[in-house]
Amino acid sequence: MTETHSPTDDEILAATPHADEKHDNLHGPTDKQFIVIFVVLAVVTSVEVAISYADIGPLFLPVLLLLMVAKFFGVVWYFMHVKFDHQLFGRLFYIGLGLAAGVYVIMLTTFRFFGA
Amino acid sequence: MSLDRTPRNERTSMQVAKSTTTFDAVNPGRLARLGSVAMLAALVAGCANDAPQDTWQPAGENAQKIHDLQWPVFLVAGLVGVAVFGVLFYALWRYRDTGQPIPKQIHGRPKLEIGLTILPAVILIFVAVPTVGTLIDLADTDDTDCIINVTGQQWWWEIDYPVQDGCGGISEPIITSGQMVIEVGTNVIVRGTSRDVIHSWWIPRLNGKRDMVPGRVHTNRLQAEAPGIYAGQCTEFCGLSHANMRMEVIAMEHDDFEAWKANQLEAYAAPEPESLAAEGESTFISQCARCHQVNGLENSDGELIIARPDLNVWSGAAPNLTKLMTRNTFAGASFDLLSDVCRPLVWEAPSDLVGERYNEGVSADCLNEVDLREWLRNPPAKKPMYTDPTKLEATNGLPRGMPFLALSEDQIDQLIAYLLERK
Amino acid sequence: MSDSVISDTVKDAIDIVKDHADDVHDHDVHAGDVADDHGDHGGHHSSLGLSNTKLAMWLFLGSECLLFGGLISTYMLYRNRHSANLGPDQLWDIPFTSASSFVLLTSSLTMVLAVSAATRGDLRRTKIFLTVTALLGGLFVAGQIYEFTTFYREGLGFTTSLFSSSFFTLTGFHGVHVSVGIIMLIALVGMLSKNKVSGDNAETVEMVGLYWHFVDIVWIIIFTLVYLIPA
Amino acid sequence: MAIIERPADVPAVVVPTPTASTNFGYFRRPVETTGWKSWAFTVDHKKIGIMYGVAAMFFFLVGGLEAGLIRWQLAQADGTILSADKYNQMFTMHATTMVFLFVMPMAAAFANYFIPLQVGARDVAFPRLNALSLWVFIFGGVFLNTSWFLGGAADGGWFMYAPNSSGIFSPSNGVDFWALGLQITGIASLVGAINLIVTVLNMRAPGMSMMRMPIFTWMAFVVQMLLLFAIPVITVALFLLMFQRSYGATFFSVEAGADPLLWQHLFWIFGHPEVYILVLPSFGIISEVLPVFSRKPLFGYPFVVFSGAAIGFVGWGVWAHHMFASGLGPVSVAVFSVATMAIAVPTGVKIINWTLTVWGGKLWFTTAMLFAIGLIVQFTIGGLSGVTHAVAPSDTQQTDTYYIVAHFHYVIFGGAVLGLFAGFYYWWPKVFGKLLSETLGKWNFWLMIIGMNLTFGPMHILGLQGQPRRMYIWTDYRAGEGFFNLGFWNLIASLGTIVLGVGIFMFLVNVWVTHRPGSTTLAAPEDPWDARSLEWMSTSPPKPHNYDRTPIVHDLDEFFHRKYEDVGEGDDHDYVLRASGAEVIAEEERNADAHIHLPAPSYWPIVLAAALPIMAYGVIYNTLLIVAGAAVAVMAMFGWALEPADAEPSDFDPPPPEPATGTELANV
Ligand code: HEA
Ligand code: HEA
Ligand code: HEC
Ligand code: CUA
Ligand SMILES: [Cu+2]
Repeated sequence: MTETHSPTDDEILAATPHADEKHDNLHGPTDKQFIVIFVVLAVVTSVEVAISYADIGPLFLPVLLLLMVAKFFGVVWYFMHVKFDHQLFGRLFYIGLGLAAGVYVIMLTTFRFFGA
Repeated sequence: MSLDRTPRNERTSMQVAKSTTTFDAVNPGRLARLGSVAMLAALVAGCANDAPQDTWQPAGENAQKIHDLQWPVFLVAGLVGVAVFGVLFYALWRYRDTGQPIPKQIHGRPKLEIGLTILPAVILIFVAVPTVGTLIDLADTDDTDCIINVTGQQWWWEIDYPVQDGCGGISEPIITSGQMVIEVGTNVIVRGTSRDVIHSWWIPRLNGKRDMVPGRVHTNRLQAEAPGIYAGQCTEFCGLSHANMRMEVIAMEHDDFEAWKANQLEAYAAPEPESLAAEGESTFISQCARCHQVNGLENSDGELIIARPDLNVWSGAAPNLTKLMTRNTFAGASFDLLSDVCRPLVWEAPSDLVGERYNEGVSADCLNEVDLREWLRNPPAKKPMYTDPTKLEATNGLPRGMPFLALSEDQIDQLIAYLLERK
Repeated sequence: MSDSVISDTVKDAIDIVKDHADDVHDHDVHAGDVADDHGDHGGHHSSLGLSNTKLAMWLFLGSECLLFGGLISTYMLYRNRHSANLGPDQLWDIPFTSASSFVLLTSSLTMVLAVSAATRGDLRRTKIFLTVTALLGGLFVAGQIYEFTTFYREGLGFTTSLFSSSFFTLTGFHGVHVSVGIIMLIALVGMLSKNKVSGDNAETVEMVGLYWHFVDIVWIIIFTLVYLIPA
Repeated sequence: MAIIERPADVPAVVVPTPTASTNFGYFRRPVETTGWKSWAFTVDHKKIGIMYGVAAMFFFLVGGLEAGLIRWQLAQADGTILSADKYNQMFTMHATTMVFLFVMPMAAAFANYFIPLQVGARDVAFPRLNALSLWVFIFGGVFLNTSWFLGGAADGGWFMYAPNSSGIFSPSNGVDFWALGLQITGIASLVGAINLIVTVLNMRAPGMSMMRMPIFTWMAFVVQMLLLFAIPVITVALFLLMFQRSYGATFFSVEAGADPLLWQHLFWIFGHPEVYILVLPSFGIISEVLPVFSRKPLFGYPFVVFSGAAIGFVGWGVWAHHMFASGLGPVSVAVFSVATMAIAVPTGVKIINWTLTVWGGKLWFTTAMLFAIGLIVQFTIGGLSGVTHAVAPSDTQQTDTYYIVAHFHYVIFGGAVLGLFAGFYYWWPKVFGKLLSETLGKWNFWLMIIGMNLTFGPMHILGLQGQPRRMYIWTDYRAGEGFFNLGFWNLIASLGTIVLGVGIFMFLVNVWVTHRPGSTTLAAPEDPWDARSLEWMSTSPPKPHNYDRTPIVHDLDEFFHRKYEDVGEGDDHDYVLRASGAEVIAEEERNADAHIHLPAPSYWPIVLAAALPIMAYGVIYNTLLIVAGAAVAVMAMFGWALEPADAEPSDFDPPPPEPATGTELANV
């Protein structure tokens, strides 16, 4: 490539989204699907509660956390539309979520090293 | 110890050599580089009679380890600076506007960029490795010879030697304040905590600092190569008189240390009856003994008097005055107990005489009466403390520090006479 | 040094980091002359073709993660620091809390149905579902108040122990968020009835919905970490 | 429950009912274009930016006055200018003022003014929220400083370590003011951050891809992301502190089993990103200034962009380097020590790219350029001492000494503040249409540089000689006698402050000389510096609607490419001037868009902002005030929400004159 390619006005405008192209999320789940998702989430919740009463040994914590995460993302992906929306929305949220998880987990970990 | 210091030294000097060569390509100012080394040397050499808290004059193993790490790091940092400034200033001069045409519109050179990104990373690896090494090294406290507890409170340090085989054997607890006495060459471990807010224990020439946090016990190792008085300072902001919360470590030879210990545990000697000091004793009992412990002090019924600072001071402690005159500073090591004339005899004593002179304590001739008097007359005026009765709502009326006691000059005379015998 | 290097650099750079831009465009052009979400006349552009308010809401929620993260961590650190008989193990009433969790989860469903109705332009159903959501939210808050009073009667005040302070702070913050959500829902119903919503109805409902679901997912975490996992 | 069954693909289009635009409630919209109302109720990002700047400058003088008193006290041993108590308040408020009320808002001033211009937008995404941010900040700052007159300011140091900050150890209301005041200014930052991020993401002119964005916008964008995520962390900490002090909680009471290190973690998780919040805007500014006065594009634009982002990101993983002496345990310390060193890499990338920008250029040493170069030099010194702190074992000898004070003043003053001054000189003609005097500017620069090195340079020595920070006095006993004695260097540092103060004073003189009534300073040419980026493609000062027509962007350095044509063949790029800046701007003016709609002013932002300090006083003095403040806030929010989207002329009070230029007022 020898020539710098500076796009022309027309090229730019052509590549520009138009008002009517506005990303709308009509294509999310149907109401019926929402209800199915809700039922699943409700079931997971019951399982969680059940586990908290049952004794499943060392698996207890990981399983419970896993279910929690599953529920969390169930709501985020479907009810909050992240799965169907423009990816940017989800990403902005995940940055915050990831930072929060990372920073606070490290913080709590350092409390374990005391006394050394 | 020396065993493991040697290889590290080698490593650091290697690292210096390496980084120097790396910069040859970029750095036109060879002279400048030499200059910086010379400046550094001057810096090190110039420290001869500098401030007692100089962090570049280690006087013990732990501080030495830190120093062995820090000076090469400073050197690397200095060299990087010189390199950057060399290039920058050269460019500023070389490309000043002399009527040249508009320069080529160069947007970047990815390869050069990547190279110049990696270079600092490499330098930093050479810094990081010895850092972690030293950290691990310093954390190793297996060879402890002596345990001393310190407790910070607003605004002084309590120092106590628990019963132990270490420190050459301690049979009964020794409690003192402001000045810690140790034996040369022994590995002391300071176990510290606090009774109120966070303080920080720091004897620069012996080791880096360590915060002393209420509710936790943190440790700090000390070892002094030679006898001497090593100054320290509380370095975590701890409120009003943070600036006046100092301390000293006195390192002395074995025999002196033993003598010091023996003296600390000597039984109480009541003042000569009818003497000024005896009057002082009763004043002390009526005015001071509710806060200050003097071991062995008895009331007129012959019962031992136990001070209850926990009922009278917010932090729950006041300095133990049993052997006040064996220390030579007071009130958070803020003021001298020794007069200007006598002070240098101890503080500037030749290394082999430090212990001996220190153990002489404070005699009537040597007492710095001015400061002590002022202290007794009105402590919060001498050292800012939180004692104004109208402002103690938050602490249920308990002062933080020593309150104003409205002593008469006569009482002060008596007290000074009495305190002079506490040695 | 050629300009091609420049543009290559730029392109490389873009590739390396996969700037979110690549979701939107072919070349690195993704600006737009799109009317903004409030439907005014070309004064503002929307370079991504996205709604400003929605971006803002997601950013806000991302930020809230660090708020609740901090409160949850404080609780996790202090949850064992209480007097012998006033700790989680003695106080929790898991069936009750499960029920209120369920209520909140249901409110998320009604919320999403409200949004879905709003996108279809079905104003009547939107208002119904919003009202139901608000009621369920109210039920949840009522449950929380009940729970707090029970604890209080058993001797657990805000200042009783570190555990109690951090517990009440965490759940209190959540409760306040729910309450704010309820106010928003009710206000929204009112504004929809009076046709006073500035901007697009469906989008406004969606915004309140996002907030509401967020409050729900925070509770999902609280429910598991605080209630189900024993101290 | 009724389940709604309806085919999803029926495009049930909502007919957007145009909202009734009759005025709502009692208040009609303000419309003044002159007088104080035109400022108090404006939503114009440029006016807001200027107000941010003026307020921040005021607080700079306040913070500088406090610094002056500190240095006066420390000029000799056992200083007697300030009592211990006053001194403690002084350095606490000095730091708080400088960080939260000067550097952050001054950066916000630049961001507010220039982000919309640089991305080719008419305003920010949410103009009313923008006004809210401004007023919340101003009221918060004033609130914070009223503590001086209400029983004393906060006295716990700017990091306000627990438990020294709790009611027992700091019984005056100072810390309450501090906690609540920062809570309030935090709201300002958070709202501003959301607003500006959306603006950058979504309001760019056609063709302005992320990688064609001017670098200042990029850096400001990273800063807003940092704010977005850092503010809530200190919010948590401040809430805990407030509950501790005002409502009896025991989050930091050791007697109750609390761990005081919790505060430290929360504070520094916020605090370390905060220091990059302070410095990155200035990095952005000088990345604009250096290319312009080198007549060369920024070297390695993508590297500079990504290193900025990397600094922002890595900055989240190093907070515990402020706690090396806190007793974290060797493992944590090692991890954080190494992570901290890693930050020097992306920062180095910036220094290197700036140097290479200058390299091969045609340098024009204006005052702005001098400040930019000053930043490179001074910041590098501070950064390198930062690396010496990162070496954890060494840091245990350095922490809480003046060596640290030296480090951070070099990075903050030498980094952030010099950058802001570069920005003042560079953009002054853009904002006010007049050039500041270059002669006075050079005095300003050199006095500041000499002053800052005299002030902060000796602090390296002081610190390494063991002088701890935050001490209202130092003593002769610990001063030493040799070349490095504390007495001499403390004195130099204090004298240096005078030089520094005079230097800063020169700036005020310069502004006065330029703008005083009857000043002979001529209007600046439209393009005084032969600048490169988009914001210069508007008039100076810009029109209320910024651009006459929405620019279409083809290149990074759009304005440069419109002025200069590449006449080279193949790989040879020779640029010749095709049109002057003024001509380019005139061309835009000829093709102006008609019917430009601008957001309408509003009363609600300032009203809502005023509610916050009322509530804060309530927390300290009387719960009833909280209720009153909350009532005002709720009222303002409803007023805000109900303010119609479209502002018809009848909405205004009084109705605006017929638009003459095709500029209409409309709400966003
Ligand atoms: C603008 C604000 C700012 C900035 C940018 C920085 C930047 C850095 N800071 Fe600083 N810092 C503060 C503000 C800032 N700091 C403040 C306010 C405090 C004190 C808070 C308080 O206690 O009150 C503090 C305290 C502080 C400490 C704690 C000290 C202590 O209290 O014990 C540490 C420790 O690691 C540290 C490290 C660093 C490092 C490694 C960087 C790095 O980002 C620097 C990187 C830059 C360079 C290194 C120079 C350029 C690079 C090159 C030329 C490349 C080549 C370099 C090498 C190979 C080394 N800082
Ligand atoms: C943005 C941040 C910022 C800025 C710009 C400054 C600017 C300055 N700072 Fe500060 N400082 C901090 C942030 C900052 N500082 C922080 C975070 C701390 C730590 C606090 C803590 O420990 O809690 C600190 C602490 C601190 C200390 C240590 C106090 C102590 O530990 O006991 C000192 C001491 O010298 C100091 C001095 C100065 C000086 C002389 C300036 C100068 O640059 C100020 C220059 C400005 C002016 C002088 C005003 C403008 C000029 C005029 C009004 C003209 C007339 C004036 C004169 C002729 C004097 N600062
Ligand atoms: C209410 C408690 C209280 C009373 C009563 C009190 N003191 Fe003190 N005293 C303190 C405290 C607390 C300190 C530590 C102050 C500091 O250094 O910050 C102190 C410090 C001292 C010191 C310095 C000790 C050292 O080792 O540094 C001396 C000497 C002293 N007091 C003497 C006296 C005398 C004599 C009296 C009686 C007339 C007295 N005090 C009464 C609380 C008290
Ligand atoms: Cu104790 Cu500072
Ligand atoms: Cu930091």
